[in-house]
Amino acid sequence: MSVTAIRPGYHGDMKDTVDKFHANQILGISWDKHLMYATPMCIPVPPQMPFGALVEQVLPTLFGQHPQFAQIDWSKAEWLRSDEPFTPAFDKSLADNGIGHKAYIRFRTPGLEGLSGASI
Amino acid sequence: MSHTQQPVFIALQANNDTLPIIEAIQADNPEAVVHEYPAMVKIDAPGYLVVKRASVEERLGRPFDLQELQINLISLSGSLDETDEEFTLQWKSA
Amino acid sequence: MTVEIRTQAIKPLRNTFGHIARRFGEKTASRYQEGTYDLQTETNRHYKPLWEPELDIYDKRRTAVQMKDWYALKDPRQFYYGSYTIARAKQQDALDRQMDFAEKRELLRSLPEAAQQTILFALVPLRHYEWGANMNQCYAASYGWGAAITQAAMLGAMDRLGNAQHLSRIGLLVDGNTGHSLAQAKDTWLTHPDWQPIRREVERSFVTRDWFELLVAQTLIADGLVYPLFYQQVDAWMARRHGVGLATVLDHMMRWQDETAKWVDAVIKTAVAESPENRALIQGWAQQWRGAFLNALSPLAEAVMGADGAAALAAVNTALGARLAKLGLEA
Amino acid sequence: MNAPQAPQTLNKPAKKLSLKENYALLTRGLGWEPTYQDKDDIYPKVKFEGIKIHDWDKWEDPFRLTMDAYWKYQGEKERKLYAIIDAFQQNNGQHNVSDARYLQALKVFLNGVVGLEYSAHRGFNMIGREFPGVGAAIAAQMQAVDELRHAQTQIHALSHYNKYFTGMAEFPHQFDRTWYLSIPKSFFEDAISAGPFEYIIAICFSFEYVLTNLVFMPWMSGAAYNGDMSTVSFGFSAQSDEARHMTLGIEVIKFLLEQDPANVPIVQGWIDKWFWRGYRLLTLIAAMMDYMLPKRVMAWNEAWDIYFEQNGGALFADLARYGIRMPKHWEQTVKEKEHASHQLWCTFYQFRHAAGFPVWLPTAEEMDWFSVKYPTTFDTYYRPRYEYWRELEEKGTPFVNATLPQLCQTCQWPLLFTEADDPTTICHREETYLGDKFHFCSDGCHDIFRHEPEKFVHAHLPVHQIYQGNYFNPGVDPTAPDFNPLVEALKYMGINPGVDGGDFQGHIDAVNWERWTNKPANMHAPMQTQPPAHTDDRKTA
Repeated sequence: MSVTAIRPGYHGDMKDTVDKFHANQILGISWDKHLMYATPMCIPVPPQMPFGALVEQVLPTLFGQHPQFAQIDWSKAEWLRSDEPFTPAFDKSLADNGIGHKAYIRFRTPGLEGLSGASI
Repeated sequence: MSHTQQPVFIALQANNDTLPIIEAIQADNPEAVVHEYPAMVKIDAPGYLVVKRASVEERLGRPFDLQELQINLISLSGSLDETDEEFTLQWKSA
Repeated sequence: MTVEIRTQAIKPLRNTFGHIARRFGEKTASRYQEGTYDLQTETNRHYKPLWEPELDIYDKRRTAVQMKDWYALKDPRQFYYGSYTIARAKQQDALDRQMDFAEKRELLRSLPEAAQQTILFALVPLRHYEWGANMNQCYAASYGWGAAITQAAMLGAMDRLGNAQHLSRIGLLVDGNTGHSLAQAKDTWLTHPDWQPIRREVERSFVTRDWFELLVAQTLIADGLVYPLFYQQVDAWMARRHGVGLATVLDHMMRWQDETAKWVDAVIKTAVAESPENRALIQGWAQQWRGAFLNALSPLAEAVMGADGAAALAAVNTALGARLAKLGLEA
Repeated sequence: MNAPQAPQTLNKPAKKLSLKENYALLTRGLGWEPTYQDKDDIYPKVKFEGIKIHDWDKWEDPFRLTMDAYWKYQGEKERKLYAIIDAFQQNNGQHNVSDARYLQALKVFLNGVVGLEYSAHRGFNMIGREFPGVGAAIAAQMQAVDELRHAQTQIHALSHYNKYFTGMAEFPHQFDRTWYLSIPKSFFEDAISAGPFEYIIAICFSFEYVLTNLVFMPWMSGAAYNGDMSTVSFGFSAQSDEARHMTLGIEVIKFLLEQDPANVPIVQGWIDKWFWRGYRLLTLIAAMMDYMLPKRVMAWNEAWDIYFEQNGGALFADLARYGIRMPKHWEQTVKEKEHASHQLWCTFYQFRHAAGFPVWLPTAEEMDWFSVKYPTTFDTYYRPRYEYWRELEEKGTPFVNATLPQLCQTCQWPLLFTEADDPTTICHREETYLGDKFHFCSDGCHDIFRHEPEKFVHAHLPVHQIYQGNYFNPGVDPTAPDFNPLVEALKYMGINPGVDGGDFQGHIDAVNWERWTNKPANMHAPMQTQPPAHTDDRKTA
């Protein structure tokens, strides 16, 4: 399906292409079963940032307040990229991990399923 | 008149002006159920509800134009037909 | 109630909204001001219109006129919906009484046939002119910029529908509610040779895309000629021959025009004074439409008032010229 | 003069006209078939959507209002309404509402809804001009001025509150810029940027007929229950106009469906789209009803049951004869009604520092009410979350999410909704279009994008705009060393950082309320501002 407009050739501007983000790309990120964070987050990141740096330096600033965060064993964490499982290489860049502009990743931490049995 | 039993409703502001209208609706629609909410009266009926000019006038003691309903109407549901005599809400059967 | 007593002494933290205070100062504002200024969205638009992707949903480029602040085009009547509707309800109440009187006394039905024919030929077809004016004011209200001008244009559009319906009622007063007068008037509007030039101009206004030009064409020029021609000149011409029966029901139209002209004049005067470019544009539009409507009305004036028609139209045109001069345009 | 002969009916007694005849004579026939211009040039926008109209005269306006009647009844309504607003102001009625939390709902209303009403006004102006049928054009025009009425009566009713409380003074500015107000704004701009038929189906039918009762009936009745006679008066008065609009909505849809069978699938597509768009928008009302009315008339799930499932169900049963079915994904709304208000309130809570109003955790009394009203969900999913957040507040380490949320490309809410059958997993859908990824909160929003990606790529998403560096006020230097993009973004949005949003406890409205009224800012809690300095705002159960 496509839009029906008064003349052929109708197209909106691509408002959020990567060139508009000052050398960053944006990344959607969510920690499954931890609904204390009621929504996924969206952050700007340099595409060359190593995946390991994302985990070690960025994620604590996003999720560090959660009591289970410190308990995460990252070697057991499960990752999804565009809702499909994938195995990130921590030493490679986001770009080299196939995490491009406006990518969306989720992680799961088996054994750490949120607080009070209510996925908080 | 053939109609389905799907619910219709009319909701009016709860005030002095609408008392005779609500009474007229109750008299003319025995199946109607009146619900009172803060500042609002909602009248549900299965499939069909009528407001009759003559019935309102009888209770009001003065001529009443059904278009005056506009002033205190809050909402309604159903397919509307308005004549000089009747303001009717109903779902028509296929 | 203790609460009420306590609160008498409480000073408010602010007197009006921020955007109103920035325009008029930190003081109590009128309902017209709070309900009008800055009401139209200004920025951060989401989608390109499917119906005109080259422009934004609201877009200043839909007219060649430019204003630093479009809210300078305020309505001197200070009509917002409430004040407008209450005013019109009151006027309508008075008009209903006049119409009722005219119906009961058969003011129009007792006129001689020639007079009735004049009403049906000269006045009732104007219901279609009013409908055209409704469409044009609605256009300006749709594609104009800023709530001040679009609000007044839209309330005016509703007035035009009311005027069309009033003229229709005059027809019904003549025909005894059969509606024959309306059918006849529509036929006159569509086929009578003397009415075709004006219908041609009205249809031309329908394809005029610059909304400010359209306001000039309709509310300043066309109305500035049509109203005094029919509701003063024809009215007086009829009164001289058949008494003032018609005037009792026609009087409303000119009163309405006098009131509306205050808004039209304020808007045009402000836009003209804004810049020489605006003035040149508006001057060009006024001149062009004035010529076109004068030509269009000429056969009609003559058809209705015979030998008196040309002088009546000339008088109307002179008055329009004087009005234009007051607005900063060429007379 | 060479006018045609008058018919020979003169001086028979004038006939008495019925409502229908009077309307027909005064309305029908005002328009005409143009001959000097091409009709397509006069009405250039009515063909491209593919809707086929064979006879505009088949349009029925059931209320049959002529302008004189319109002025008469609307004038009467306005006189009554402004008399109440005047009395309310003279009596300082703002201090007689249930508590200072109620005021926060009014902020959402003023900042979010007034702009919608004005957009509706402009949209109906447009179709009032663009529809070639006189009956349809007049109906649209009357609705156009009604919508102007709603914008203005809302401003005038709330104007007095603005004088005493924060967060209302910049409503046009906020509507254009505040992150959560891009939800209503984008909704209406989606409609107004569509063609005239889609617009009228979107607003008159899907929004007004199917959904606005939820705004104006239970919510406004709730306003009355909370002592706000000013708001309830404009609300009910507006809804009586809506009753006309809704009736028009039904007539519109029947007219389109009866004109040509080819219209049916197009209309169904619009119903699907606009039901979902409207439903997502109403999440705001869900949270306002459940969380921002200190005294509650009914819960959101009950309102959804009455006004959508029952009444909407009756409507769609009636439309089945045209081949119209219930809107796509409606079943999901029935599941979500047990969650939506709670999920949004959790979202507002975590982003309260970035909101234009203060946010609070529900009191024990309110949570007990939720347990009764939401027996299958509240105690399982939401009570534990609130209780944990309460614990953090009491420890002095309140939870705040300082990062920006991922937004849905279509409805623009943060991705705050869970999978319909798994309330512990956030719903996320994704689409790649022209090499870029786009994210959605639901299948409904994903479907809408897939039908019109060319349109929805143009959406103005505040979070992305902030990261692009577009959200700061003129005169601010984004290269300055002390430039704080998030604080500047709040200022740009018309939010006074540290004043307008944050915690209700200690908020300036709460403090002033208690000072002025000597009543607790939260009716279920002790005074915040009185000694002893015990600041627990819960009522112990």
